[in-house]
Amino acid sequence: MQVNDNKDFQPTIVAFCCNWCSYAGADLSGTNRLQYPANVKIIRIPCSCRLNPIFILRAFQRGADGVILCGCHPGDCHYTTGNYYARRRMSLLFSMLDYLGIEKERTRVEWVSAAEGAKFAATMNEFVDAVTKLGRNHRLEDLRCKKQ
Amino acid sequence: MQRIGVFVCWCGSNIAATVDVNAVTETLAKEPGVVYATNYQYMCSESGQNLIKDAIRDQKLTGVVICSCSPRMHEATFRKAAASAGLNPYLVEIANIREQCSWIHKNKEEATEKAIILGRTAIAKVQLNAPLIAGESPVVKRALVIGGGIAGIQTALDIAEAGFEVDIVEKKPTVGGKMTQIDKTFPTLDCSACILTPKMVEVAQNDNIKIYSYSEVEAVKGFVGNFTVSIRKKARYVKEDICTGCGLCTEKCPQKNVPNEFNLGLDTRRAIYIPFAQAVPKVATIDPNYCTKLNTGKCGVCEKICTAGAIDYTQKDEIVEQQYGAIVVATGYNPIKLDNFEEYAYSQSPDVVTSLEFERLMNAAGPTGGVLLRPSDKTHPHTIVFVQCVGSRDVSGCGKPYCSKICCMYTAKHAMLCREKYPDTEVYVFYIDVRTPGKNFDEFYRRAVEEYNVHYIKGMVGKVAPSGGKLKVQASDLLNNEQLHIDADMVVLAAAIEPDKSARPLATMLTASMDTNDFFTEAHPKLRPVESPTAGIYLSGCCQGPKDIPETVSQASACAAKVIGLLAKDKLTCNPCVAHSDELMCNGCSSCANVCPYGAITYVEKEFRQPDRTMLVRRVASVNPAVCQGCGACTVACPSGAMDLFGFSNKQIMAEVDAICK
Amino acid sequence: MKKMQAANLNDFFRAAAAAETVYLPVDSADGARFMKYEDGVTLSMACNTTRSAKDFFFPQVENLVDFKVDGKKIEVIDGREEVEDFVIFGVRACDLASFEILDRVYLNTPPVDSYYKNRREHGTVITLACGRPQETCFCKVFGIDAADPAGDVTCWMLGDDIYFRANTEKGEKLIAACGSLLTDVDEAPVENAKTAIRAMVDKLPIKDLKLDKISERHLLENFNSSVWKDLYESCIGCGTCTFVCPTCQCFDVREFKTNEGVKRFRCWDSCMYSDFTKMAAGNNRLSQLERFRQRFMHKLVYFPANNDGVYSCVGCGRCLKSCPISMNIVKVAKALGGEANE
Amino acid sequence: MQEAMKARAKELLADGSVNRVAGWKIGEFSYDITPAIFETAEEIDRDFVYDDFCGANLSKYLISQSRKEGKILVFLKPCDSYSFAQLLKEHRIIRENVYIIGIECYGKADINKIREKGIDGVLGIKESGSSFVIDSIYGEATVPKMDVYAERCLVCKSKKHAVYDELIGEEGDVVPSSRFDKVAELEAMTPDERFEFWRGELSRCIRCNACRNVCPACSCENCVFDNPNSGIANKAAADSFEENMFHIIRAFHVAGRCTDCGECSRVCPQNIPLHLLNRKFIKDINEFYGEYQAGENPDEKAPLTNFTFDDCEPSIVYKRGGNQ
Repeated sequence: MQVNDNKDFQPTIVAFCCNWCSYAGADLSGTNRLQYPANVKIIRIPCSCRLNPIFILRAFQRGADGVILCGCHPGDCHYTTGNYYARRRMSLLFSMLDYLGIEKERTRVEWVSAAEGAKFAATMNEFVDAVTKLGRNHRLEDLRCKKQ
Repeated sequence: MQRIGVFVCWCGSNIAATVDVNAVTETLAKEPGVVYATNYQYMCSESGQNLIKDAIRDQKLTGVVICSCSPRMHEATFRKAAASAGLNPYLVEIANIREQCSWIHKNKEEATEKAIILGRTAIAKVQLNAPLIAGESPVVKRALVIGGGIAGIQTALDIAEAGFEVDIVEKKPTVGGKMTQIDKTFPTLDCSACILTPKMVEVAQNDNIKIYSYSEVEAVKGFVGNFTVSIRKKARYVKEDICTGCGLCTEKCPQKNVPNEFNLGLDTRRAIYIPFAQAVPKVATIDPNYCTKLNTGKCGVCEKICTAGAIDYTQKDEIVEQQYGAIVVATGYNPIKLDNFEEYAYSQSPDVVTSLEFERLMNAAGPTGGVLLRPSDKTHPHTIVFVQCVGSRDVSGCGKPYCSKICCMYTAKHAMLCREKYPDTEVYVFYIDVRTPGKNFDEFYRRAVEEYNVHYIKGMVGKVAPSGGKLKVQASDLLNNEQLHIDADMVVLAAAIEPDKSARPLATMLTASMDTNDFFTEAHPKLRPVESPTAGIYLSGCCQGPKDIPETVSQASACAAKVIGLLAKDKLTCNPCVAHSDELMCNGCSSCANVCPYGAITYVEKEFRQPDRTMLVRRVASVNPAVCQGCGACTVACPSGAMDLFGFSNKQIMAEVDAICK
Repeated sequence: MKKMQAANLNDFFRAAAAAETVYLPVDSADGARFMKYEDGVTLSMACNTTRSAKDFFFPQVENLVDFKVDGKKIEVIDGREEVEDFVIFGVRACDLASFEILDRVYLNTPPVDSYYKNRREHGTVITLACGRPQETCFCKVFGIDAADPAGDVTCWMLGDDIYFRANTEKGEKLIAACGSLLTDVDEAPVENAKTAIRAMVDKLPIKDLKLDKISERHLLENFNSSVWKDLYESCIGCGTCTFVCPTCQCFDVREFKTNEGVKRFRCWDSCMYSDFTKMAAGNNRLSQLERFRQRFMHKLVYFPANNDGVYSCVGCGRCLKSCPISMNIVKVAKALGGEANE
Repeated sequence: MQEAMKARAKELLADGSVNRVAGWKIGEFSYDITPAIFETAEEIDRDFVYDDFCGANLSKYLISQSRKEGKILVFLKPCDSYSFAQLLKEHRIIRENVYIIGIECYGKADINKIREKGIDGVLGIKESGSSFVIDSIYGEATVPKMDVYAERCLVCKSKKHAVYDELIGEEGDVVPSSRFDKVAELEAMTPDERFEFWRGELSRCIRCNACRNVCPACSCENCVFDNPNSGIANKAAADSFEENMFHIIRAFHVAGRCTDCGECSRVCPQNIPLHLLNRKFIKDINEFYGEYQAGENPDEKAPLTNFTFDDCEPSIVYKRGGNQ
């Protein structure tokens, strides 16, 4: 596994958060002034089951170095079952990406409730660290999208 | 051409202290499509909102981006403002630069850069926003209450009082539920029947209420405001409208040895029966499992003696279909089966009883006429041991992990009543904790200990062994750290309560969610405790979690208030951010319907003009926007990309991704 | 005519590669394919490459122009790749013929395609006479001589020796650059070889494919023939035949949104695709039958009608080998010619 | 076998039970067999063939054929019948309009494997016991059948039909298969090795769409990769990313629906082992959620439209060993 030695590397991280739990959890970590790196940008989706694998690949294509999905804890989905589908889809997708030799640490799913502001911040800190260590995403990049 | 306005909020210093709002405004002003950008101290204030409204009118904006606090905070506010200025409210997007930017970053440069990216992302999205118009669907002004216990009765009465029609479906021959079996109620010790039966009568007499007793819900179709429910009226072999409830048949029926479920099998009834004197409707029912006539064709005693001519052995189950605007689940609870708790010898000795059985043994209308006698030898017990938490708070897997909530109080009640009626009785209560968090509850418990000298012992009963007419109880006293051996005459087990078995299949029919213990889940545990996440389904009583009577009644009334609120509307406004299927792309493969938690997707055979101008009939998906809640599960299940979600379309999300990764 | 020992082939490539990039057929998982010469790369002995040689002049994807967007400003940048001189070694007679067909489309008739022209001018083609024709080869049907292809340089591999003949100035230059490896020889062995190759070609099973009933003269008859209905049904509408075809020349112009603007590029298109030449008003060929017919009518009727009778097929046989359902131009031609499949 | 099939087809045509027959049509060189629709007994007598080269899966043709006037007879090999059953489950085929004759299959030959053996210029192939006798421009050769059977046949998963109306030949059983061995082998590599492997394979893709268009699971009216509104439409892989994107998303879209018929790899003109992507999903589904064979059970929910409360978490991917 390649390890990044560029200390100035700032990864781009896309976080997909479900509207009901994780987006609220992210808000809570803001309300509690819990810090996490500015590399993380959140996209609000209604439910974790709205996340199409295409969006993840799209993010990598456009220059993301890591993509994380946050949703309600299994059993707590606002739509009752959405996160169960998301869980299966992501398990299979991540396994496939790993199979293709794409660093598995670049993708992640974490269940964050609306009350878990601290968990949200901690998760983001960890994830940014992990992706920073990996360095820039080269295996799923689209050279046409890279800054020249 | 897009004309987008960008409004950056300072939120006093909440945003402005960490984000350079001027830099954000200037940078975003240069974005393609942006024609107007400004910032203001408090965008959500009236003057802030006016700023937005004026810009919408003056600049002829086609989209608005507000860089401010979380959309969870003020999205509705800003949408309303836009709408009042004539812009479709769904053409407003919020960039969350407070909770997700200024509040989590300290470095101003970093936070400003991020705010710009978040703003740009919102601009990218808003360019693809479509004006959405919330649809409307009519409301059928009639409610269905499933379960006719105190929860269902209270909900039905409250709804009926407000002038709406309500149907109660009760699977037993009478309404009333568990409360009819209870003797006295804590902490006031008033007679359960005395407070319940008037309500049962009220239900029967209310013109707005129709009772389907001895009936069950068979199928549920439709959605909030417009459910179609099939109700199976089970054949009771007695014409309900003719039977006068005189009870003659229930005395003359030769089949005498039917276990009486009302007394939990502690005595018997006839094959034709009225569960108890105050039953509503007061109509006889023939138990088809025991009736000689139905099983062998011989007998017919009841028919002969019935002067009203109400008996009809040929009756069949009947299916009634009815429309409802709202459905209330009030399916209640049952004590758990005690098969997993052999150590208490429940199946070995008739003198080991559950608390509910004990209620019947204490009840004047019970099998012993209210005199406390041991079931085995009908003698008066002198030593009674109560065991708490039998199957409650049990994480071993044998019982239930939750607290059944009512046991502490009814055990105190039982203990107290024993001591009051029979002061020569020694009463022991073994407990893990005594939980009394209710009005006058702790006082009640203290009275049991202090005034009535009930022996409360913290500790568990290890074993109950029947021996020579006695029950040898081995227990530990944790506070005194000693082993106790008590020769008891009776042991009363506070069995955990669990949701009725009919709840799980019902939840499937209703597409309502349940937790792992089969309690219905509420839409929000704190803020929407009487609604199911599925729109139009409401929760009343113990189907949602263990409750005592006052709590059940207050929840039932709260539930009624919610139902009344729904039925008071003529039309429902639907969430316009719902899924929609592009029929030309759709394959009709059913993947979407298979993941839809609401049953919002149906299939239609439709004729299409093919590219080669021939016509072809194809099966395609169609989303009912009134049912769809907009989760988006279908959009990903759909391989052809025919399914998309308004407000969170594939293109919008991809535009956001692009903007972030730029 | 010059000669070199086959054993020295590597030295020849190395010498040529010193001046410009050299491509040659190399064995790989997908059969032979053109690869850049590097140390250790060896020439494939396969009859031909899986993909055609047209990629060198008409690549699958070619950048046309970039639009750089900065705020509300748009800058237009020529996105064309600067092509350097290169050599393709081992082009067979059929593929060489395909270059002539592509030239007719992109060079010889205005407007000249400057992207194609640029690549064509920088390329030097070394052809290789066929040694082991396959059952799928039918170049002879189109008057192509597998034994003596032209190109800038022509090569023959005869046992341990390779013979070189420069045909053009470009070719002369290349041969001169590798002069030390080559010796002057007489043409007789090559003439013998040619005769042998031609004899071999004469034994091929579909060398006698009849095309006389398929022509501009029979246009309506061909177009309205009932055979299309029978043949098209098995077609799955993929682009395999078009993409392996050395003469298929259709492309689509597409745009890709980059992080900085828009990249406009062209890429191969297939007339078998349902969205081929789709316009605002829709498609001009609506059914797979029409699309299927178009491909073969174009190759065998329309193209020759507009190009002095030259068919837009060179008989390389790639589509015969790669069609997922084994439907191909030979089966179509036979059906149209009234000759049933044996 | 072939004669029995022809006779039965003609019988069903004659008595009006069906008005068309989907089968295989003889080619130029005995290996280049084309799926075809036969309408008359004469056509069947002249062109119908069933032999070791009839690898093409006919089930996908039924999507359009079953919507036409009249009933069609189709011959389905065991593996084809799974594709058919899966299409049926997805409401893509009108069952009433199809008469299925299940036919036995002991493996189909792969012409590329014959060519890989150095046998080229193939003119004709004849069966001789357990071998093929190959007549070519460059002489005659004999090869054992097993040596040139397609990979998918060597790891055949079932000789039993998922659906049929009648059978010709014997019905077999679901058989143990080693089809996941290669996937496991790849899983055991390091991520770098896997990346190199797949880059080498997928970089050859020419986006001819043969895999997609032949795939019975890829039955979309309009593929997302052709739909300009999908945001991911493309005609050519202009960048290595797009090669990955196309194949990952295609595999994902057929995950839980792919019956592993192997047509994708059979038709790939670039010899990309595309089945290894689909098999990875099948293997994962089996390991994560229990054995599942698409097309086998019409009432079973597909793994991606199903769940259990205690499904594994996506983090299982980090925990799995053998690849650090």
